[in-house]
Amino acid sequence: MKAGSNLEKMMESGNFAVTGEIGPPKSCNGEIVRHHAKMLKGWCESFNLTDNQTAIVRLSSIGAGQLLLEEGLEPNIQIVCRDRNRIAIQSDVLGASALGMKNILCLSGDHQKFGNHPTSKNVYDVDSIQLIKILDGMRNGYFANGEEMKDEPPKIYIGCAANPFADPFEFRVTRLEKKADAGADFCQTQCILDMERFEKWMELVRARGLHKRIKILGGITPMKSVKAARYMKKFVAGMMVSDDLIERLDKAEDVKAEGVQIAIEQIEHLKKMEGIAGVHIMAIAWEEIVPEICKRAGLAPRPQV
Amino acid sequence: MIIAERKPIDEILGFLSQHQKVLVLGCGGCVTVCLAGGEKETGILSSELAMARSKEGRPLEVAQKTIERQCDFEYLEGIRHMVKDVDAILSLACGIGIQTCAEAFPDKFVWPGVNTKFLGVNLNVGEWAERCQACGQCVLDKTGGICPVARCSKSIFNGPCGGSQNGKCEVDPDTDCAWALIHDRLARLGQVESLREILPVKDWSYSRDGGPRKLVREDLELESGK
Amino acid sequence: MENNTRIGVFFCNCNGKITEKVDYEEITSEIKKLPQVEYVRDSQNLCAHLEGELICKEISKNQLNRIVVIGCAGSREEGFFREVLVKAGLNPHLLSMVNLLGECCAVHEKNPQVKVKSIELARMGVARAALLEEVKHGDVPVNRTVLVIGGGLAGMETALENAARGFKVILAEKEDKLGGRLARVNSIIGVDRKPAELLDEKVKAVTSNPAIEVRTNTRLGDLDGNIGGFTAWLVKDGTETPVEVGAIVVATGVQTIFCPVKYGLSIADNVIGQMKLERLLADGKDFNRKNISMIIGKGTEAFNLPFVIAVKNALLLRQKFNATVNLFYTNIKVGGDNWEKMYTDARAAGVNFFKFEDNIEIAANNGEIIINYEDPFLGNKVPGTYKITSDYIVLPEELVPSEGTEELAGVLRLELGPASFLSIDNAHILPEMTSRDGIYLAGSCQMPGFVNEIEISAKAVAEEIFRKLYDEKVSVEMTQPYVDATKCVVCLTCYRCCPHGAITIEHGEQYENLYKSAAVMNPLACRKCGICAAECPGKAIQLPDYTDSQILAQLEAMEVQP
Amino acid sequence: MSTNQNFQPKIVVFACENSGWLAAEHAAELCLSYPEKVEMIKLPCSGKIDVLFFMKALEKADGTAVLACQKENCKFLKGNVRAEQRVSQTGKILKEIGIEEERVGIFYLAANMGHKFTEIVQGFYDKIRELGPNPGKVIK
Repeated sequence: MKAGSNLEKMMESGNFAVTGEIGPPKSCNGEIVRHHAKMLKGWCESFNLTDNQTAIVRLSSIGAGQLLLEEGLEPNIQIVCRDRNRIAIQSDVLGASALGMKNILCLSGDHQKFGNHPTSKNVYDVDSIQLIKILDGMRNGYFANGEEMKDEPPKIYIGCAANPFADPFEFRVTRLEKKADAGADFCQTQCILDMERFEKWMELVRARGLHKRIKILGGITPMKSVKAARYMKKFVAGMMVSDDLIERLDKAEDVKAEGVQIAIEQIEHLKKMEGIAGVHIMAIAWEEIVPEICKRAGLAPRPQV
Repeated sequence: MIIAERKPIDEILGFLSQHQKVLVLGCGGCVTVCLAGGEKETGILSSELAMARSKEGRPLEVAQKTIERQCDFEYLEGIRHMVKDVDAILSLACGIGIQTCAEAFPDKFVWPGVNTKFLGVNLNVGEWAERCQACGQCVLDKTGGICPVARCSKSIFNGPCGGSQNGKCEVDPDTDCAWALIHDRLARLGQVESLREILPVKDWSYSRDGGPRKLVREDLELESGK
Repeated sequence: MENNTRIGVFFCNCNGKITEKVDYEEITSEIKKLPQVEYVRDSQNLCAHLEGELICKEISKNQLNRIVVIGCAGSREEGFFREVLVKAGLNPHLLSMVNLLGECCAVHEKNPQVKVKSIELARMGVARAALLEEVKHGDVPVNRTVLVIGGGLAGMETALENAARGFKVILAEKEDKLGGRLARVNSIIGVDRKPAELLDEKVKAVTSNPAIEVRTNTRLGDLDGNIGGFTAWLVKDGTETPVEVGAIVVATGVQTIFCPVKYGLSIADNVIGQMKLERLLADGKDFNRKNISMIIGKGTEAFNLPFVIAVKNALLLRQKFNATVNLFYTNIKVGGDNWEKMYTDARAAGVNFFKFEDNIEIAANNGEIIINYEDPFLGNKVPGTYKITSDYIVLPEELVPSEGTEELAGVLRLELGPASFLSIDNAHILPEMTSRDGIYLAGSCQMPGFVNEIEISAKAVAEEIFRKLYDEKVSVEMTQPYVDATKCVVCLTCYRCCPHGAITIEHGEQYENLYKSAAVMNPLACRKCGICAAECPGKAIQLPDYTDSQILAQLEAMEVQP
Repeated sequence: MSTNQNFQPKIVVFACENSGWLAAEHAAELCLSYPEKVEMIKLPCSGKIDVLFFMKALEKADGTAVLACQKENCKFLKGNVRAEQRVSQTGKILKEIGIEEERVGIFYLAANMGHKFTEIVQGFYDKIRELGPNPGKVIK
């Protein structure tokens, strides 16, 4: 055990893991986080806390992580490279670890151009892969500069993201390999809205044996409307939405129910797919649907390990 | 090449509002090449300023001159007599030239006439693109001759990030994804395997982050320290 | 400005046409006040022959070195006075003409403002005169080898015409033998010769001509330089070899693409193109008493060639095989040598012409062609769809520039014209000329053309080349823009914007700047538009007779009123 | 702006010697009149016009224009297109200092259009007259 988190235990013991996601509010109102925490408690092993997602200022992921701990949930702290240099990041990692947070997910971060402070300066002192490497070094007792820690090193289960839908396609697998090389333990993928492409990617992943080196959680996002699906297909870079999926939503009488149904079918499909260690459910602004999806997809109750 | 763009006229008129006589000073270096501050632009701006101030009823006497380069003190020496007669200098040189000018004429107002944009290449008449950030430690050997520091929106060293699609950057659909370019170029050269290597964190101390930089080549100096 | 500038002002009354509106005394008293004006006189009619001699005398007597003529300023008068200056030993460009008649006296009534304007015009002319510069002649050594690209009929004809004018010719053909597309046709419109015979004769003439070097399997890979001094990189079997040439002629022709899909048909024995028909005819196929339909439309009527070919073949089928020929057309285009007569002959011979607009349907099944169409002429009287059954349908091919034309244009730095052919649609220049002097077009690469036009085209090109490169050394008046190397930052702005590709960047110690380089305008390739001078960000380029200082001096001489 | 009936604007016309300049001569042959306060300067091509020439002209005059060959028919292919671009550049400069951009213009005509020439010049003159005096004139 590297960190001994629920998530780590679940996956290392070979169980199909489930992670969720909670977006911290654009205020210091911790009740919002607590509300979601209460609603989602027990449905997932661990919950991602986004780090100023889409470059919009929000309650910090570590702050929200503390609220989750208080509510008895396990946080998965996201850290992006956009806003902090290696000094600040390492300090935050030590702080988070001291508070008992065991999962940290390393990301590049959305460019500030899309956020609410487009005139800010970005940092990108290190990139996500370098960040993984720094964290891996830290848990082994070394700072990024090579200096040895005199005291207790942080215990971290290191996560990363992978986007099978961005280009160049083959290189996406190489990039996952680099993340595994850097020391990532698990990886959550971009939400799958084109299963065919995802399967192709997994084939390449398996061909290189990567699934044995890094736990892969497939990203699941239930679609709320056809418009959203079309928008993602057309305007979100690095996002692919299959025509079948759009057609299904288009033909459905109850689009939301169909979206949930598709998500459930995807989970069932992923359960059977070789090399998939779990799912990561991102119900953006639709957190209340998570229990239903988990229930119907046979993910509840969560096993105890 | 340094790429610059003339400042909005209102800003310039604001700088000069207190003056009656100015020298519009062009530069024959980069800003001539990038069509921002050569002799022609100097002439046009001089005329524009004179007309704008005439219109306000507060005539401005405008002298104009374009010198070889404003980033060399010796060239600035040559216009000392002109500078003597004016209240202020409006420099159309890049940030370097403007500062050199200010240093050469400590008693004169020296106003910037252009915004220095970036170090770049001329793609087409009227179109320029950034290519270098002068980070002080070139990595082009590892990235197929395409700079991730200057050309990747996130300056990442192990790209492309998840926002790369169809070879374009998520930040702007008109901008090439630098890492897609790097990948394709190395693939063409049969070197794509080299991208498996994790490029280590960059030493930014060679960049501006290490404080204002200075280059001293003792082999070229006659007396050390001078 | 030189210190010894001495301006002489000659005022012409134009037989009273000028003094009828303005007062000579008033103008001269103003002019005499201007600096450097050393001499002023008037005349009833300056362009009279004797006046010329008088001006000559006054120039030398008063040591005048800039001349202002105030009167009229037509090109005839300008020529006359320039000659006078030459006779007086002055450079003809030291002349400033003021069009007092045209800009003032002929267009305004006599009033106080005319007086003001006449003085202003005179001041402007004098201001310009003070800044005039000499323009010298220069001898430019030129290479008298011509590269002809394309070994079809047009290329061979051009090679022969150039050789006949004393040029060495390199004839580059991308295929393994000369001949081009003409070898594929049965008969030539307007030429009473068999294509094969004609080609044989030309190939023999070309290959036996010692001045012509034929290079097959060869294409142009790259090009440097300018008229009189091109370096052309010829590619053969993947190897590039440079050749030095003075001019280049493109004769790459046209290609045809058979596209029956456009008419809702697919290729079949009885669905053929005009080129296929030509080959069948040449092979001696029997069309005796057959019913044959032809069609011209769907964009192919853009050129008149497809129509004329159809009429030619219709007439031939009618006369030779007594076939029934139906020609469906959207537009009759028979402009050209005798084509009108061929068309009336075809009508007289019984070829059926049917006009259609959009409503035509052609179906091919079981060896039978069925055409249903609506006749716009009959439509008013006998409306309905007409049906015609035929044995063959002959379609026109698409005419497009031959393969590689776009790449070639890139190498030659030419822009493609209408329908991607090379000719530029511009009334100011010959169709054989391009935007670059030294690069010419012959034959169908300009625009699909006729065989009997090729000879004219080839002659025009050869004459144009001869006019420019008449000797090993040609004398030119150096009116091209000149560059102040101390101001040139070799930014390439001029190189990029010159419409004639006349600018190169030259290097050498004589260029006194950081780069030891400067933009240089080729005197033979430059057409003196001055675009480069206007674009130069360093104001390093000046066009003789139109320098910035000369133009700004005219503005400076104007009065300003609040 | 100014409605001063006595205002007579001064106009500087740059003319391409392949079209506008010859059209002016044609107008003179036909004795077609136009306002006196119009001055012409000859250019080898409208593409020789320079933003600086326009600006210098407007330091003295109330309006300035360039006469170019008909579109698509520039002897030098793109000269008139460049001229058009420079007219809009100048217009932009004028606008940014609060001077009407209509004070600079481009007109297309052919050498044999004497009538068109006077029409253009008169039209432009009238327009500038309506605009009133150029407030940016520089009096030294």
